Amino acid sequence: MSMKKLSPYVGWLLLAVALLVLAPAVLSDFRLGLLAKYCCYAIAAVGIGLAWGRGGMLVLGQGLYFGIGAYAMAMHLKLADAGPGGVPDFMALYGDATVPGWWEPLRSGAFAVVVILVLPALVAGLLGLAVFKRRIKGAYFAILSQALAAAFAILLVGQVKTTGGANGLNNFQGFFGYALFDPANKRMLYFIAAGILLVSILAMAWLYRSRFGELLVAVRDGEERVRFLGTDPANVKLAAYVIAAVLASIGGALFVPIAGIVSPDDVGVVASIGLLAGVALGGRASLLGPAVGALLVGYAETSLSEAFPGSWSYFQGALFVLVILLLPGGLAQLLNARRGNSVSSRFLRGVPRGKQAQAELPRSASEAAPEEAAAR
Amino acid sequence: MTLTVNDLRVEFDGFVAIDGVSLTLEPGRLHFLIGPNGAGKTTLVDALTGLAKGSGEARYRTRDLLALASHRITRLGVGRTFQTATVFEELSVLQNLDIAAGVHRARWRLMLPRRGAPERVAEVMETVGLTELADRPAGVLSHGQKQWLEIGMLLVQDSSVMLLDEPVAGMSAEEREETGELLRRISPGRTVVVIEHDMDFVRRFADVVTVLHAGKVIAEGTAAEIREDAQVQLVYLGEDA
Amino acid sequence: MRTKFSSRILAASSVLALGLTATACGGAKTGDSATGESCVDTSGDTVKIGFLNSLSGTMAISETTVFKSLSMAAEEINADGGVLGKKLEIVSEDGQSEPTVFAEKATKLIQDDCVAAVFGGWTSSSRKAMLPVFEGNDALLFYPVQYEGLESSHNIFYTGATTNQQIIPALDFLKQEKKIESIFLVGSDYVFPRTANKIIKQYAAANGIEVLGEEYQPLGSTDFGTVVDKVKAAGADAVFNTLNGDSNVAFFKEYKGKGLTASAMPVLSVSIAEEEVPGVGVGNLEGQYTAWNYYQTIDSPANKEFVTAFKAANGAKAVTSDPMEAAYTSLYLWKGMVEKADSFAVEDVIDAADGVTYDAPEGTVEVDGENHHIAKTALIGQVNSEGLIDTVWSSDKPIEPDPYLKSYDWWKN
Amino acid sequence: MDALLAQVFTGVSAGAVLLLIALGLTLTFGQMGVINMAHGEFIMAGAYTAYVVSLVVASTELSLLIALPAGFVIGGLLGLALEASVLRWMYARPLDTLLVTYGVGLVLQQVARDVFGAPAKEVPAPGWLDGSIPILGYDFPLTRLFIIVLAGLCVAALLAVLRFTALGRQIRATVGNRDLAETIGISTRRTDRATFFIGSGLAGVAGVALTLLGSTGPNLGTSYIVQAFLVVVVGGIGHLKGTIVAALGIGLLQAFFAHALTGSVAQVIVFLAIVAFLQVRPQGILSVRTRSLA
Repeated sequence: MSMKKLSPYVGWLLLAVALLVLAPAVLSDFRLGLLAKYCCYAIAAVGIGLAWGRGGMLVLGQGLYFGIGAYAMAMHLKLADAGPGGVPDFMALYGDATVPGWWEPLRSGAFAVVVILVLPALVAGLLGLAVFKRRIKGAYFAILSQALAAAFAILLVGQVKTTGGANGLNNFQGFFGYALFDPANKRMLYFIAAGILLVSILAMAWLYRSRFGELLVAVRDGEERVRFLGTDPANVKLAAYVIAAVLASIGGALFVPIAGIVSPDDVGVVASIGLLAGVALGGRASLLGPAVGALLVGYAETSLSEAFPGSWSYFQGALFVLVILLLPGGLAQLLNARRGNSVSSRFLRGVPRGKQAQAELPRSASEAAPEEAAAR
Repeated sequence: MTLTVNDLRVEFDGFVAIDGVSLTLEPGRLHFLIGPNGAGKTTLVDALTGLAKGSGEARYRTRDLLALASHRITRLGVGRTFQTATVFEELSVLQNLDIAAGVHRARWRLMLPRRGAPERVAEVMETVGLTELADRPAGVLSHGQKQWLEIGMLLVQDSSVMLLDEPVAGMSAEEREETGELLRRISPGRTVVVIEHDMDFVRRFADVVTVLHAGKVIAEGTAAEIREDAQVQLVYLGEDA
Repeated sequence: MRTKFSSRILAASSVLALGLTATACGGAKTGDSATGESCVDTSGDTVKIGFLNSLSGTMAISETTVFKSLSMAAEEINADGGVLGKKLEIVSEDGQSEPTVFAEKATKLIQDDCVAAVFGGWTSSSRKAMLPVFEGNDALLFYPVQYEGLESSHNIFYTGATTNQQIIPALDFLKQEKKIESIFLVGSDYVFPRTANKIIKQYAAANGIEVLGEEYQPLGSTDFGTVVDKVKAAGADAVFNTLNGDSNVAFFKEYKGKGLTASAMPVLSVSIAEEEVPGVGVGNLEGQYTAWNYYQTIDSPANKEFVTAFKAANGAKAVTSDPMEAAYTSLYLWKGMVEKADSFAVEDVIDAADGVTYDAPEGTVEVDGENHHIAKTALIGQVNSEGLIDTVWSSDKPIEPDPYLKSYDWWKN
Repeated sequence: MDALLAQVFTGVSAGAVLLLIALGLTLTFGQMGVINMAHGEFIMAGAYTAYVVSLVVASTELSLLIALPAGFVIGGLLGLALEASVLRWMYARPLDTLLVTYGVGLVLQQVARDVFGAPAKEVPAPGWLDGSIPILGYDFPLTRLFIIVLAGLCVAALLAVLRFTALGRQIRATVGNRDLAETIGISTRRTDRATFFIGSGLAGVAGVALTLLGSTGPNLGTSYIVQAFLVVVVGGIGHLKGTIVAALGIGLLQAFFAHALTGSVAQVIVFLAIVAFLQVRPQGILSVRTRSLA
């Protein structure tokens, strides 16, 4: 086996050791809890890596799926706390103390897990089908997905009686029977989050090596060309988008017991773009980049905002500008360059302006064609 | 399998690019499509592969190509290449061909990694002479090699109709010769249609030549017949000379 | 070879997953009781306290000023010898206007910094987010802003007004002084306005006031064309305004633009204080009413001192407002509790809280040991031409806090 | 009938606001392919320009009229700086410009917070915009009317520049076919800069106008940017006419739903309607070039 093939697994093992052995040994309960939270973001980031890095779809609205998972979990936890037939505390406070019908099924933990896994797939599937089959892509797709995240957050805020509104849902006592105040259980949650993160990276490694992974890159670099090879690129993109949505949902679901709260602020436009920061930093198209980047950004945000309150905006802004401008391949690009096997990616390196501008700046065939005809 | 085009018209915002073209494209022959700039050659291929909307009929294996989406046309066995060779530059030659070969694979097998080169892919790499370069990213290939790779992609798909848009443009004389030979080798049993400007090349390899001008077929026949055609001479002299 | 390697990793990770599930069995089950233990260090000659305000994000507009008055109070206390002889050491965290961040930073202040008490929060969502953190860790929070009531926590002291100290007096004022027979409700779409309006509607039903409309706009919305059209068409005697932040600016500009005036259809606002007036524009607000428990114009020695000190620290143009005053007061109240208890321990402080008083700029306030709110005097004010607010009506004496409105028979939650 | 009239007026004036904020984007996004998320912060910069002008110019009657061109210049200069420092390296990666400019926007917001302070600033409206005039029995606020007129003027000015000036011809040529434009001697670099200057300048003008309606604070831009992009997307790319129709359409839709339901639900419905609309007419979205698919 060549060094190049091996290196992702070496990286994975290092990450596994750091997360499962090192971190629990050296971090305080509080810091470990924060790391658990970053792991949740990282799980969503792994999916973004697939959709954005490998698939070229700038998913600006992953907060929508993060939110679906988070709210499904939060609703279940609130109902479980309330006990059989009970009413969650906030409903008594803001509403008429009855549980709405669409909450009821979530009393079952198993059903909640099914919702967390299936609902984002359904939503992403339907949306993706509509969008990709209509060949809506590039900036249009990005803006649409962002608008959906915005709409979702507004919707949540407006439904005070059933979603807690801007307050969101919080004050959870237990997690599937385990008390959340107990530090031992919080550690368990950390291990679950870190474990799922590592497993999802492995799953990604498999996907990247599969024919699907190759096809996805082909779709990213030449969507139309793939069409003429007999494959509808919409289906390929759809699959990647659905997987990314499910991962975001899992991250969101774990986020709830770990952070102890979910609010519309965690799912809106700003939160959605925040998820991208780590992916960009780590390297969107690399295997470990998105996860490691998300962990780094989470850590940086916490420590910078502790050291210099109010300055995080500057740092996040600068991060976006510098990384995307100068290091589009993220930190992974640096590593690759050092090892001398830099992938010459047209996607990242850029192509002559005219070409890409047209590919990304779509005009209808009917408009473009006369110019073509005239130029012939 | 014969591809029959009947009264094909393509219009863009009032500009008529193809104006009632009827053609019969039969297998086993190297069919060349020539004509001055703007004659509608590429548009014709676009219309047959679902890239441009056309009216009329293009019948192939009982289906009307004009009513099908691009990927379905490909799955029916009608493949094309592009004037500017369009390959996946970041993927290797092998991966490029393997993706093209995907047409014949069951969907679920997408989830499995590829192991080595599938037999058909290896065979085609040999045919188009790219075996040595199998693991190189397609982006580093020369212009000619990219064109061969594109033709190879059609071959692994077993396309029975191949529409090639200026495959030898920008090639050296030697590469042209090789490409011509390659086209000869693959034409038996298939319909190969080549858009070309270079008359020497056309003369050397064409079985049938169709001349397009201003969206209409103005002549059809062997290369020699075409050369003698008064209307063709007028068009070419009027445009080029 | 390649497959072998990755399958080994898969095997390893599944073993790992099993191990994880196994470790889980040791943890406490739901229903067991929490055991918060404090790590507050009082052995040195300083004691740490935490300030948790949004210094970035949308709420920074308001919360920065709270941070400033808290800092001023801390400096004064330190200059005066500290609390129980120990100087206050401030740990400040940025809540970033997000409830999730408030929860995280509160945990940090309690568990990592081991502060004796935390002061801050503004929005209902930030308080709700922090509540389980303080209860779970058995720590102390002082929350300085008027809010929607219906809450009391063992671990939180509320030094702003609850509804019966602000909203209900405001309604009394409208009914008794302005003789209104109908009212229109305008608010931002979140918990405080919705809860406030729920109370207002029940009050109105019990007092023969007709509610002619109830409109909510998304937080941060600046499009009030439709809302003001509806207000105007309804023609109520007064408007009760629970809009938050930037929305006030757009609302009042639209209100004035459509020819509505304070004399014909007064607006009573519960979220506009002195510091918000310049942003909305004095011209747009002059003559409109507000309901609070403190105004900069209060004529008392304690307030003169407070205003002078605040201007000295933050410039002559700085104004003081109710939440700032309540925050300032909260630190002194905590000091009073600690000194009464002669201990920094959370339970001792809570036990000593009942009856602690402080001569605040707003007047004398007293802590209610049962519901952890404080008795405050309600003041209705009117915006004057200088952008300050003059008191036009007062409850005359402090109103006992009643967060659950138990003493009002018209109220049913 | 009165209620309907009110909704139409409110919708039109909301549409005019959308048009003002989206106009600059139609140029930079529609014609150059740059997705400038900092456009919102350019709007904010325009609003702060109005604030600063109102401090310097004693007469409130005049300050607005001075602020409008000043806002244009400030917005334009910010746009130029952004183009020259960052975007010019990124034309090949239009999708990435979204994140870069988002970062720039974050920084600008925090700068505004540090320079002007977090609390909102008041920009006094001139006396001649006080009050309202009755139109068909509906009291139309003069500020709203002013914004509708201003939006109209901006559209007219932009059209005039594109149609009748040398610069406009260069912009159109560059947009139409960059390579061809270069070969006939147009400096596409200069044209890019000019386009960006005008597009960003329009954001500045929008910012000045918005001080008449809302508050002037660091978050001013964020509340408008998503809507602005939606207008451009719905309007179809690079189509001025489409943008106008889209802005008015969305404004009216929002007004009708806000009247019938609540503001929050109206926003959600409008978002969903836009997604649905693009299903039916993704025009300008289908892009295929035939010779090469790169």
